[in-house]
Amino acid sequence: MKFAYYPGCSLRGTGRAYEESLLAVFRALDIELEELDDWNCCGATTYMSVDELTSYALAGRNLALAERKRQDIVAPCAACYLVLNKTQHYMEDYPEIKLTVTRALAAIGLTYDNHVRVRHPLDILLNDVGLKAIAAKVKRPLKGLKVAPYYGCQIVRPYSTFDDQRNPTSMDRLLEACGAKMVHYSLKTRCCGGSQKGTLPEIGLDLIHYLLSEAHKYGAEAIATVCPLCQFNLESFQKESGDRHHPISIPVVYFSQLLALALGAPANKIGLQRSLVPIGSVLAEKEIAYA
Amino acid sequence: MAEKPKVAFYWCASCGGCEEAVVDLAEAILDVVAAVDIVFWPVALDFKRHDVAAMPDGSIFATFLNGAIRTSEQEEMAHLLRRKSKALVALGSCSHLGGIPGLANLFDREDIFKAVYLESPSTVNSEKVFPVTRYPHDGQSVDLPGFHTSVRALDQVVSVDYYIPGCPPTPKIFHAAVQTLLSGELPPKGTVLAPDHALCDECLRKDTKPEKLSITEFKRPQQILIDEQKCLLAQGLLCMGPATRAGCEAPCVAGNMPCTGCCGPTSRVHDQGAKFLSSVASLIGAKDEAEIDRILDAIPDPVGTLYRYSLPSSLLQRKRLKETSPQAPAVSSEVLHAGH
Amino acid sequence: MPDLHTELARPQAVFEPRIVAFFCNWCTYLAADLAGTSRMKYAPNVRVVRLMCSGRVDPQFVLAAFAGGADGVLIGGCHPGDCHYQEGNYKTLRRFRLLQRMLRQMGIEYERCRLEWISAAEGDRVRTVINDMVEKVRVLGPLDLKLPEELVETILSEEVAV
Amino acid sequence: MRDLHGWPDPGPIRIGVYVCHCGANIAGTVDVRAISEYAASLPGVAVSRDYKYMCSDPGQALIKDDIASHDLNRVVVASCSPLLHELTFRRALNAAGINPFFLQMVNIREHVSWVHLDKRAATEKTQALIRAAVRRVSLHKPLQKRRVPINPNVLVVGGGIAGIHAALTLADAGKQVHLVEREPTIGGHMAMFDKTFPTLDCAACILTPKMTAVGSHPNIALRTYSEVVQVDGYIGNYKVKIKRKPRYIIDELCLGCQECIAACVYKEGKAPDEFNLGLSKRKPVYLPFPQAVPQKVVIDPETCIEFKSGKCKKTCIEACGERKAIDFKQKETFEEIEVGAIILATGFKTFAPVRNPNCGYGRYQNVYTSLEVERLINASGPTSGEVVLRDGKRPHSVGIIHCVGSRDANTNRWCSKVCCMYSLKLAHLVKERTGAEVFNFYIDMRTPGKGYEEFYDRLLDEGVHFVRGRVAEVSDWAVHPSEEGKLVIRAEDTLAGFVRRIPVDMVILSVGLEPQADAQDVRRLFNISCSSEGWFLERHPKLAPVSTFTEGVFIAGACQGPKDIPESVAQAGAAAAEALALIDAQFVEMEPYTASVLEEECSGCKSCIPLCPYQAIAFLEDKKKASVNEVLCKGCGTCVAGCPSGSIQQNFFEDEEIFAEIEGVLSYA
Repeated sequence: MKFAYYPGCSLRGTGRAYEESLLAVFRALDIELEELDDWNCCGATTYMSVDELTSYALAGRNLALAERKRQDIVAPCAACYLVLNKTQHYMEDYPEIKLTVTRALAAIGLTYDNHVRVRHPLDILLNDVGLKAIAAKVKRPLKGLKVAPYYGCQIVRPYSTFDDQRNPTSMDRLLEACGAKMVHYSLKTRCCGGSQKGTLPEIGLDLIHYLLSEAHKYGAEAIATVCPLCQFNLESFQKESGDRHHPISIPVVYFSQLLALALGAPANKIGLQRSLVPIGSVLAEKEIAYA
Repeated sequence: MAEKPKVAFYWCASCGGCEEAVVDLAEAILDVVAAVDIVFWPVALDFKRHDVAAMPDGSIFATFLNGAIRTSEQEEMAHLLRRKSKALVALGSCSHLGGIPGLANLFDREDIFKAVYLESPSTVNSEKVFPVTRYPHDGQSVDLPGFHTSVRALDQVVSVDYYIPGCPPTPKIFHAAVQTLLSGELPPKGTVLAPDHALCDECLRKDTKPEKLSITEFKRPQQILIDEQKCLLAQGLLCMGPATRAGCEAPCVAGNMPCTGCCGPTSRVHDQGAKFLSSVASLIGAKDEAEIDRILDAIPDPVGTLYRYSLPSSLLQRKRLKETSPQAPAVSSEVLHAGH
Repeated sequence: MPDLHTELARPQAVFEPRIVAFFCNWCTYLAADLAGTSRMKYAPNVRVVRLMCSGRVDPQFVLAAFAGGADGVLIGGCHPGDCHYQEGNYKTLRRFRLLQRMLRQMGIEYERCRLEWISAAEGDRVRTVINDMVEKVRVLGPLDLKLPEELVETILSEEVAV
Repeated sequence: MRDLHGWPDPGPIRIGVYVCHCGANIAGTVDVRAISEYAASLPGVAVSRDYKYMCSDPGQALIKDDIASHDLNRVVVASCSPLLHELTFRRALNAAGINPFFLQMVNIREHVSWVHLDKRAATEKTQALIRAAVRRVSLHKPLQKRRVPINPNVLVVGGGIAGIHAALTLADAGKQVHLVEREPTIGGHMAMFDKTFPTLDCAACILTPKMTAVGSHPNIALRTYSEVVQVDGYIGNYKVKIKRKPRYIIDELCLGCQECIAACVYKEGKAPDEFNLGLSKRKPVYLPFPQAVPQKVVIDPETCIEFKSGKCKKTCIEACGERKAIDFKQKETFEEIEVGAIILATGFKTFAPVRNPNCGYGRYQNVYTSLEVERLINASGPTSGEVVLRDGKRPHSVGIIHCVGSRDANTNRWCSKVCCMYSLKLAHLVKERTGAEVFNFYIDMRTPGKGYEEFYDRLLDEGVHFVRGRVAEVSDWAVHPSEEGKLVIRAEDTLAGFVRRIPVDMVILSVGLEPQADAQDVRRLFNISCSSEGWFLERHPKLAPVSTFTEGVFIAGACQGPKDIPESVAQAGAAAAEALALIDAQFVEMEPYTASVLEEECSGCKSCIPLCPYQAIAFLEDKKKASVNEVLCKGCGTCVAGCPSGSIQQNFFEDEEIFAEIEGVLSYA
């Protein structure tokens, strides 16, 4: 298995731990990733809200680069994943968008013919690798660690390519295969606040609090995320939302950190040492070695 | 003694086998020769075109013309002989259907010239000389036969009274046809002088064909050891017998080779190839496209197989000419606005 | 790159393809009726010949249509497994696959001859398929089969050596 | 050749062409006058007219008069689809003394005027179609329909209320009816209901007598726990193979005393009770419900110890004693019957709400489907009619969510038609039994029907709450302390204009109706069509609602689309009447579109023989020729297209007729 790896900006910034742990997981499962040479911004957030067409052209360039290499793209960041997917759909559905993007690409000597599949790591792990193969490689079972899976909005909506839109379960199944116990709560696709924390801080903090308190209420010892922004919101603003409502402290990690841990990666190689809410004590309590 | 009926033989685009077939009548030819007066037969007797031109119109009882029509000379001779003859008989597959030369209709004229005068390994033509219809020489001009775009069967050039099928017609077919013509009880114009049912009827292997044939693999004669008793189609060979007019008594099958369809279709069929295609494809033992395609891959040249003798007289007559392909197509507004 | 909008603005005589359709009585013909009763609008380029089953489509009919001036031929039958006569459509499929190969050799593009499974309930599919086929054939342009007779004179007059 | 007695030699072709306006339906888009003038110019056309409604009596009279006065021998009618009026015009020809098959119809409504906007293009297309028909009809030969006798017995498939009603109607009319039901008892969904809307009469009270009548009717052969596995033949003469699944009870010997159930080694139920939708348990030997018909128990081999280990004490056999009605060795059996007509009343299934995860079904235990609540309310149900939560407590507040699996782009787009009314019924019953606050969340209230709107009014008076808005989700996420421990229904109240969160104890999902899971298999079995949603397709939505495109096969009840009880019964009656009309005619006329081998010309190559799915082509060993059995031939024409020497022809679809049509449609102005 070999894919073109598209890290995007977050995985080289706040989401560094996501990259570190994901690469460790893929290495452990013999999936080859080759970073897309000369990739550019995926076109998410600012571009998408200000000038959609430019955003499609930016995403189109990344797709074209992958198509030239005849590789499918792995896009771990939920925002990248959505924009790349959306661009493909829009190019199919709206001829004039296709025309604009094609023209823009032609200007830099690229073409795109919709042959690239944009894949999410969850999709690859579940459908290409399979639960059995993963379970077989688990070195450190998660011993019933109670995890609240949190999917956020972008990886299953509006395009549900590999999981149910309203009740996704791919992360649940992966982490269960590693021995974790999933906490069922009803907010696993509800809004994390997105960038509200910056614009309407009270609303952002409320939304963050709802998620934390529901996960906590059902006994979660950690929250697993798939998106750098979700992870950031849920981890960084625990104190602020706690001040506004009531304090809750719960480690918020990437699903890939838990997977990497189970597959034997040391905690300090997969970014756990940088967590704002450390998971160490929880792991110690479960007697899960993490060095 | 009453005057013997005058007959003529002529040879257009063909291999000459049909005239050979006339000779193959063996001693029976003596009866024929005794009964008729041959007035024109370039291959055997020294008559010239102007001899024919000098004859009164309609003075020849029957002209047996073999070969398809490719050149202007052949066309001219076909018109001339038509005018001079009471009955014009198309003799053999080429004249009847277009024949083997008719397969040239799979190519454009320019490609044929290029292949023959430039690209064939045995050709040296550094000056790139191509055939022409008029050649000026020493202040004079020589007219030469022109090469038509396509090969045509005789009846696509002039009206034909009767057809004697086969490549070549077997002596039996030819003899019976001549007897019919000489008998004075002439069949309706346009009749093919052979039975109007398919060859299986007279095939010796008919009884060995299973009632429920299902073909999962097509084979070519060189690929297998052919059972000498069993129906060839049942062995996966593309035997055209079911789609081919009878009369020849299946000598090819007797020689352990499949029928290739030289006698053409029955009177009820417009397109021999299409009919055989329909019949044989129906018998393919598969229901999904990929499997059907896999089975069909064993037929590398469908047109050459289905229309070996009948391409010019088939419904499409020839491969679509390159020149007729469209210039830049007009873009309709609907295409660009699709999806809204 | 030509500007799309000026391209569109220029009036052009649009080529209207001629398409003959053979629809089976039980599925595709009914679907076309349903498209009618549902007042769906589609291109007027297709003319339907009704047969009881797509299995009745003799390849001769397809060739006759092309030879007679059709730019495209559409065959409509019941979905695999749904044939009103159990298996007629499978025979159609087998013939069609071989016919396509033959047509290809004769210089007739795949898009000009189409086999579609359309059930009695799929009026909308009749519209989509017809519109799609009309547009595809429009892009291909006229089939313009010239019969050998039509071509004889034009060529001979030109060939004089110099 | 078929005997075509009485049809005179048509002589020179004289065609009449009739262009119908169909009011403005055709004339609005096609220039009918121009078409009529064009037709007059075609060779062989003796008279050409356009008229407002060709199918009307005066329209038909026009044709008949012209046939007499203009000596016509061929007729072309350009109007609607031949599937609608070909018969009408053939009758007109027949009445005027010419062979009805000298008619060709041109479909210029469904295929032209209704689907095209551009009048010029539509008119041009019509011209070509007319030309094709004129050329074709000139070649038509006189044909005669075949008369085939009809078997007077009828098969009814499905023993729900529709099947029951159809079977009784036919049986009362003296017909022998075979009723096949795949469950161990008849009764269908209706048997599961407690009350019926809007009258609130008890479902069992009105259904049970009919079920008993079926069980005891001398003209009804009831086969439960049985399925149709094969259908051959054609209208009037179907051969049907029925599989009888083993119930491990010898029907004839079982009295229905149920002693075996009491004696079973299991003292408590073991497997989920199907009839109670798993809300209770039943033993391996059981009677589906007390009023089951037939009153014969059934043994479930999946849970019976004897089947598992072979080491059961078999107390059931002891209890049965002398009757010896239990037979563990019973095998499935097959039986073939012959019938003339078939009525399909195979019903529906309810939408599985796990497909809509927002509703919380399967995640929250107090989310129920409406059908489950029907069982809870039913006095013979798992809770003896007590509406209680899983923990046995009575709910204080109940939310009923409408349109679950209906009117939803994500699942089913259609309106299931019965849910508004049954939701009102359940709201009433739940409130009556529990005194709970009941909230209905609806998109639109749809209550057309006798007494239905009045029932809605009554509920409004009873103080049931109605929130107009689609429910976004059901969750246990408590934002306010008042919501703790409750199910919170979140919906936009579109009348009030804000989003409501309503905490309740119990949620009832008003699940929609869907085609049966095996509807596609069943329709293939009976050679009929389904709509794109999967409902059985009727021949005409208005004029032939219980007929199908396969003659002799009728449909009734919810297999054709969502229906309530009165509608299902009405349809069942209609289907029975159609079947009676068919049978009582004693003979059926078959289209003469059969194929025949030209015996002289056939070479005996046998290519056609494998092409016929009906084994209608035989190889005559003596003559070494193929021959089509006209009775078995269904007229598809596949062998005709496949005959390599052109030696098979099909009536009304002869090669030359079709070539003429092709040439005609390709004529362009």
